[in-house]
Amino acid sequence: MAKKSDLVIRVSGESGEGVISTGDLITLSSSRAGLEVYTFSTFPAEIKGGNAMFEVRLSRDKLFAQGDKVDVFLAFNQEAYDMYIKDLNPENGVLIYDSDAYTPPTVEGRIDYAIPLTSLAKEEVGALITKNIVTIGCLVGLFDLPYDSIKDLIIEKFTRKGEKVVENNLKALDIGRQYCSEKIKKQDPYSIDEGSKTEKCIVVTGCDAIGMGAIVAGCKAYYGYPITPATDVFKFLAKELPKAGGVIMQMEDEIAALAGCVGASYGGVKTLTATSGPGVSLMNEVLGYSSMAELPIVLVDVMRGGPSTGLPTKTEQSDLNCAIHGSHGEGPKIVISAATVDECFYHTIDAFNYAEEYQLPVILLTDGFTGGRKEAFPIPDLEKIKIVDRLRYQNVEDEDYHRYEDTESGISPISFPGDKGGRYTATGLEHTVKAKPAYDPDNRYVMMNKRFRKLQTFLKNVECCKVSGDKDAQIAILAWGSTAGACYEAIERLQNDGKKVKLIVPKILYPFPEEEIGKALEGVTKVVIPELNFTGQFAQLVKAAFSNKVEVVQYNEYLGLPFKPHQIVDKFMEVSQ
Amino acid sequence: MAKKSDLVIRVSGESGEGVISTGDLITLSSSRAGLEVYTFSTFPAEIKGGNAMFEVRLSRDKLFAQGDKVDVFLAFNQEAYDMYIKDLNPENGVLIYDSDAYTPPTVEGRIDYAIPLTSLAKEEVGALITKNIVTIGCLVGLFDLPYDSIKDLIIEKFTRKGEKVVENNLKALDIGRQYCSEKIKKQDPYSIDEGSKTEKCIVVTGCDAIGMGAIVAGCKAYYGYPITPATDVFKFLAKELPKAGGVIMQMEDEIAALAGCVGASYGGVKTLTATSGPGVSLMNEVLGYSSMAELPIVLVDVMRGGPSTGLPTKTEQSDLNCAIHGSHGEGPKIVISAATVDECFYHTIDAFNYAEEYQLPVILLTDGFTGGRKEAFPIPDLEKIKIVDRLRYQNVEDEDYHRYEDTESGISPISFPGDKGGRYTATGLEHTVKAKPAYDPDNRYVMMNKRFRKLQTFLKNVECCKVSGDKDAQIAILAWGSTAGACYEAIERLQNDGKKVKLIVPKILYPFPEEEIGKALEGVTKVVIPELNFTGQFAQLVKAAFSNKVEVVQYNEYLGLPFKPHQIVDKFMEVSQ
Amino acid sequence: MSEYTMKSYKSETKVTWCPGCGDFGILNALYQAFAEMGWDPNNTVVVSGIGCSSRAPYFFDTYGMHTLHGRALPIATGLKLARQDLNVVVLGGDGDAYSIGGGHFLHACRKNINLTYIVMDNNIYGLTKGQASPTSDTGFETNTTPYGTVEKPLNPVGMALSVGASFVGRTFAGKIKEMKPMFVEAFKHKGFSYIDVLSPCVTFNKENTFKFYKSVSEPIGEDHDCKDYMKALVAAHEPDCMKLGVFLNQDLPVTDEGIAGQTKSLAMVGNDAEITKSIIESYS
Amino acid sequence: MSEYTMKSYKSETKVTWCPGCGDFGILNALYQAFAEMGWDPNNTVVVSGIGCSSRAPYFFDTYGMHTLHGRALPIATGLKLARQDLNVVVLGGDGDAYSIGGGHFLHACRKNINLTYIVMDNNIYGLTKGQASPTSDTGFETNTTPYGTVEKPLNPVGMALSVGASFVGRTFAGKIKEMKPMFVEAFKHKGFSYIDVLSPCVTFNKENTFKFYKSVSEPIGEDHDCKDYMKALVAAHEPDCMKLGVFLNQDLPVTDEGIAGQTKSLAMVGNDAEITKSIIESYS
Ligand SMILES: Cc1ncc(C[n+]2csc(CCOP(=O)(O)OP(=O)(O)O)c2C)c(N)n1
Ligand SMILES: Cc1ncc(C[n+]2csc(CCOP(=O)(O)OP(=O)(O)O)c2C)c(N)n1
Ligand code: SF4
Ligand code: SF4
Ligand SMILES: [Mg+2]
Ligand SMILES: [Mg+2]
Repeated sequence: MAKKSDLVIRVSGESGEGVISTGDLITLSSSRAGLEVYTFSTFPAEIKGGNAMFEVRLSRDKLFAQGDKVDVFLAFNQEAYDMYIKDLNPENGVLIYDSDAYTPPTVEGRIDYAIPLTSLAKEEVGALITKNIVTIGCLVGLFDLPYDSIKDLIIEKFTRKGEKVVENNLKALDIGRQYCSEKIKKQDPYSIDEGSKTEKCIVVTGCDAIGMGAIVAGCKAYYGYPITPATDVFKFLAKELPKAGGVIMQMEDEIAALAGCVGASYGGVKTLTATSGPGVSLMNEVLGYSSMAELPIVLVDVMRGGPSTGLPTKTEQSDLNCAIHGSHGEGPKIVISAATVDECFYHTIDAFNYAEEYQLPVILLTDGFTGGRKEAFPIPDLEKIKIVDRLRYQNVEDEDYHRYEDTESGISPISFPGDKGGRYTATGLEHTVKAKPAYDPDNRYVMMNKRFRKLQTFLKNVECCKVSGDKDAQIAILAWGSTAGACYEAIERLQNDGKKVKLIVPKILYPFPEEEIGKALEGVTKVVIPELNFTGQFAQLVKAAFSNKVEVVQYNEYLGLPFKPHQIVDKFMEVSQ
Repeated sequence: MAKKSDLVIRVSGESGEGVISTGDLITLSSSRAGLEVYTFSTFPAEIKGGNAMFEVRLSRDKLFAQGDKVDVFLAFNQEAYDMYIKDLNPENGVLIYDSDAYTPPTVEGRIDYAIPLTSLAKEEVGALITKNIVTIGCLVGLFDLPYDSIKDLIIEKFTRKGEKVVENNLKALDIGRQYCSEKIKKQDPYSIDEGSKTEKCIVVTGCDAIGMGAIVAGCKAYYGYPITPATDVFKFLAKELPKAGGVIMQMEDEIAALAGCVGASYGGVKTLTATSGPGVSLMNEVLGYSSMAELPIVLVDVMRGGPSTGLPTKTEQSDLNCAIHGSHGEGPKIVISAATVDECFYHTIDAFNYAEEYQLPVILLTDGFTGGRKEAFPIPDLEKIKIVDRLRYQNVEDEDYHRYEDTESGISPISFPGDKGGRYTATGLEHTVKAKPAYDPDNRYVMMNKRFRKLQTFLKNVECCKVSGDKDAQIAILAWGSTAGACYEAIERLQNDGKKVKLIVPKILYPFPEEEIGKALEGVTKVVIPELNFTGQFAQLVKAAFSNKVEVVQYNEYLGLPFKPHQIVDKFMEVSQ
Repeated sequence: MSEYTMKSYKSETKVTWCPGCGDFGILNALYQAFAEMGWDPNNTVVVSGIGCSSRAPYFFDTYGMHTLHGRALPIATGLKLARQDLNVVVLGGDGDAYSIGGGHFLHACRKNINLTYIVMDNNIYGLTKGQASPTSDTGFETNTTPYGTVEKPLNPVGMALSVGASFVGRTFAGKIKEMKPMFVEAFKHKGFSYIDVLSPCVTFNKENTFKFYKSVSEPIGEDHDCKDYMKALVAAHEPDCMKLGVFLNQDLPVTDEGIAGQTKSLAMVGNDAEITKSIIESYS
Repeated sequence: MSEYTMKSYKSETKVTWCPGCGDFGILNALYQAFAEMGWDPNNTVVVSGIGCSSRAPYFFDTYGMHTLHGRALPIATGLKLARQDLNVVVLGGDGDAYSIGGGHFLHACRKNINLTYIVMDNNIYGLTKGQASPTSDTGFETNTTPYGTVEKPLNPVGMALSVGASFVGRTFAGKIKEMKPMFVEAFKHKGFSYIDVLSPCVTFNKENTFKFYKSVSEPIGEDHDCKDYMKALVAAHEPDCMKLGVFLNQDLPVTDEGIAGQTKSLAMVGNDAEITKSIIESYS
């Protein structure tokens, strides 16, 4: 049997049984041991008594997606088994179950390992609470998960709980490991090679990465309102932002949250709020003010299934339209996306930079899938990260300040309260260059053009897309946000199969990067656009710009689940016939 | 000099001086006398002391637009003169001014009539307050405005103020008339023919017509929040709806207003709210609930200049995107437009019918221009108007009610509180056919499809566009909402000039009527889309559907002013070269 | 005796709250109170916002609306005004009611809309897994206030009185016997009746427990005169103790009735078509 | 003596209110109060919502924000917390403050945010040409309530006290001499200071005139102790008379200061890059 060292492990059991912390421990220690990691988890929609699921994919090679199938499934109880057994790889799939809890039926071709997890913890270790660590020990014994790194992390994690606890947990690890090496006859092909990655990595969720990016970008004020799945950004910053000298406050609702940001922005302070669909719907009016008054803010939308309250714990990419068009009237804004956890970090910094440079609202779209799962990425080199601050008015008392000066770039130098000679009233009314309300057609013409000119300047200055694959492919896949991951893996497979395919991943969604996408589409006759939504929101923009040049094939899923690489491969095969 | 009987009269003076009521009087009496009328007015943005302007176009022939130029300008004071003299037709334009108030410079080619309006009223009639009626008298004397009809209306209007007032005003009318026939040497070519229209008409603003339409459609609950220029709908219904047995309540904000509507809708009551841009931005979340819970509501957006507070007293067509896409996630809704005052009436009825039939929110877009001006249209024949009510669940206690039954049309029979056996909980969460929350992929798939299927059914059942002009024209103009008026007049002129041109006026904006517009575009190589917005919002939809078949030419104005026919003519000429 | 029992109002949907959650007791008391009122389930609508507590409508076999976070009151207001014949009960949590819904709460009280609002107040956001609510105590540590909440808590009962609610009470999910009669009293009241029910969240709130609530609350007392507005106001704002009981129960003008009354007195005679016709013709 | 005079705060923008509008007097008193405070115009921000009254920021030669209907308070809150060094004054109308902004008002009071909120209360919507506001009297006829407003008016001063504002006052635009000192007192107060100023709309409100306000109001009296919360509460809710004066002026914990204080005590030592680095590395 050929050894297989790209492994997807899923753990599931009662929520609150430590499923998630088990996964977190494996993930961080594996990353530290130089492995690539990619996780996925779901929480019960109901508060308690539901099922929790954690999945981690481990590999020596760069990972872009969750994988197609589960290779190893550890089901703590019958319910977990019933829910997820269908996702286990029919070829060589391994089921591990707690033989103290239940007995699954035997199934032809499936490899089952029965382990008395409960009694090992209770009797051998002497503490039921160590069941999760026993479990990890089993995985080490079975699949060569990095023992030393796990051991170190256990010590690090439990030290503040006292020596006894550390000891117990190390014992649990060893008991699990030993049980499996001794009592279980290994029938599966999986074994994790030693990691090769040498860079030191951080292991965080997408939401954490967004919070981190905000701190790096210089955010000093966060105003928020809890909402699943965006609350994790709030939680991260609640803990960390004060350490970086920033303030954070829970407001009475989402309108107040974004309003608070606009206030801070007027004060010259970089500011963020994160929310999900329902919150974005509520923020539209304030968003328009931010655009009209040219007060930069960053708004993160961790998208979930809509419409309305919809599927609050599931993932979707259906807020793009709302992000671009949600506010009445027409004011410039920038909408960008983050496809991976490291993009959550870097694109948040970009979002702040764009907001500051162009003095407008920037919306960063990510989704529940990316926001909630962990990835490892190399510790960023802060010195290489460019941070942009607003073009400041060089204040001279008695000079006549034109807050909204009609410049070539559309960007007008701004003053902050405290600046002498920079006094002006920010306004949501149409206004003159001196910020006075004005409704006459001539002034209107100038100011609308000035504001939108910023977007032209922006598109000239920024790189909008990542293009990979074959330069001269006739079929391209265009994917934004978390969908890109499955596509990266898919084109790798397709290319390995000798297919010609190009992948276009736009980072900038609005203003629509017509020129760059146009270039990327040169020579392409068909472009497939997979999106986790019903109507093909980005596809419509592509059609408006390019349907006279290339056939646009929409590929929409709206089941609350991320794309899997094989779906993209299948679609490509279908389209290329 | 050839007699010209298509006449645009503009009256301007201090707001509060009766400018608007003067205009109203001329409009209603002219319509009663069988003339076609078309008005336009602007109010000062500041509360008091600003300038008010009223314009009325009178003709024997059907009018579609405001006209290109002002033929007769009556300026009560210097400020009015300064503001508007530029709009006076350089050929044969007539300036009438109150010679007691100021003296304008003489200008080559302009016809000036100096009339001592103030002293005529004060001394001849003996009551300064009658100045407006004196003025009307002058217009009768000069241009043959319908004397009898005006007289009747004065009697009707002032009777409740007592005989003396009636007498005074009739005297004022005659004094003005007499002064002009005797003292003014007529140099202009204008004279209004007798009207030919025989149908009895109502003369109302677009906002009034919306309110009227709602009453006809069976609306029994209006929840509102004041906002310019939509407050006029609220005002109309506040007065009239209780007479028709409906309830009306001012809510604390726009969110509560639409929320109230959703509540009434659950109760089985037809319901409306009207707002403008900022209100729509706030209503997005509730709108999504209406769509998800399938509770019909009608939302009227009387659009004004955006973004943000923008140009509150000016007109624009920039909320289309927000209407279609403003709410997060994806739920079906219908967006329709009203181009004229009579369409405000009829399309409001349609909006209710669509909402009821398809159980979803319907947004009717009109704008400040159409909402605020008066037109005359024949008294509707109520017996010919079809009124639709929701498909009701035929309630049988003990039967298992499936509120969201997955039907072929997508429409599921609904129950109202009070119906036995129809109990269910309306919800914004994804749900089963029995209205229970459910997040599993299979159910999700069924329900998303069911909801959106309603839009397909709708498009099959409805006529979406009016197409006029030449069937085989290569150039088409596509105009929605109030822009259509100028286009109707423009294509008449173009056709008179021997040009081939087609006009497509979509009433249904969303779901995009791809099939019908596609048919209308057959044989067309270029389609010009004039819109009162910056980005070409409808044009983007047309492009997404048709840019592989026809060249889409955007024509955008965003100055807060409606299009004039000559602009459309000019654009056509430019494009056809 | 009413023909209905608790069971008449219980749906088959499984109640998904955590075992031990205070909301269970409230739900049961509501079933009982509905039965005592003898309300026809077909004429009764339970409306809620979003939150753990707001899932309540699914547990009733009546008409119901599970709406949006904070918007239950204006939705219920719109329903009640348009359908005066229905019994409308609004349920929800403290975040729903006092944070995002604070503005609507204020106006429902002021307008004195004829419905009953019962807030399951656990001093925390339950559904989003533990953040501070407007009634959370100063210093309370949550996942978004890891260093302690800074704000002082809102006194919602005091506020309701101040802004014009005509029936105001507070009770406690631990007081199984007291809840039902208070709910019935509220249902019988004409106008806006509002009750804040202290209801422990056993999963996320380790401070405001059954024990805690017991220790900080005491009955308002037999001698309290719930027709006396100023006394109610003072009792509700007493600094050191949370009173339980009915603070106020006054007959005041009810806005939805007033508006419906205006309509009744203005409504023209005739069928819809005739009325419509005469309205239209008045503009010709 | 401050180096500033009224003129230091007056902008060149023409005041566009109707002649006779009560807001003029308030504006003048504000100029004077700013001068007495000696506030540097460069460190002062006047924030407003939307309405006639909300146009005020244009008339100040300070920093200013003319924002959105009802949103002035959360915007000012966000500004103040992020920029503790600034003097932040919020102005607006009764519709802005108590109708669409009611929820924010409640929370600004509760949080006791360190800024001053002055409401120009004309019991009507001025800018939209005359509709009922939450403080309009029952029976008031407007263009959207042609048959008379049904609701009872809100008592905003009572509400502010009930929900936790630490400085609460009411005055009247006719009292030119009383306004300035009260504004100064409010500015000096640490925490949320709120004053409702009765300010006639001469164009649309023919009921609540200067004369009317004079007849229904009376001074709260010399002997009122504005440190006594319960007395303030009772005075504010007295049924038959509108008291003018400072109801409450108490030192209570200020949330924006508290939060800024938490940040100060948690902030790590070092430059931004060092701090950021150590936060990031704690996740590796
Ligand atoms: C507009 C909007 N914002 C935020 C949320 C997320 N959310 C759901 S419930 C809730 C608060 C729950 O607290 P509470 O109302 O006290 O109810 P409980 O769960 O404690 O019963 C929040 C913030 C949402 N659903 N919609
Ligand atoms: C979201 C939104 N809704 C409605 C409006 C329309 N609007 C402007 S000002 C105003 C009310 C004005 O009343 P008030 O706040 O009392 O101020 P006043 O004009 O009386 O000073 C309204 C409803 C708006 N601008 N924005
Ligand atoms: S989380 Fe708290 S409020 Fe929600 S069901 Fe559990 S115990 Fe009740
Ligand atoms: S309308 Fe009223 S509030 Fe507005 S400026 Fe005029 S008088 Fe003042
Ligand atoms: Mg709660
Ligand atoms: Mg007002």
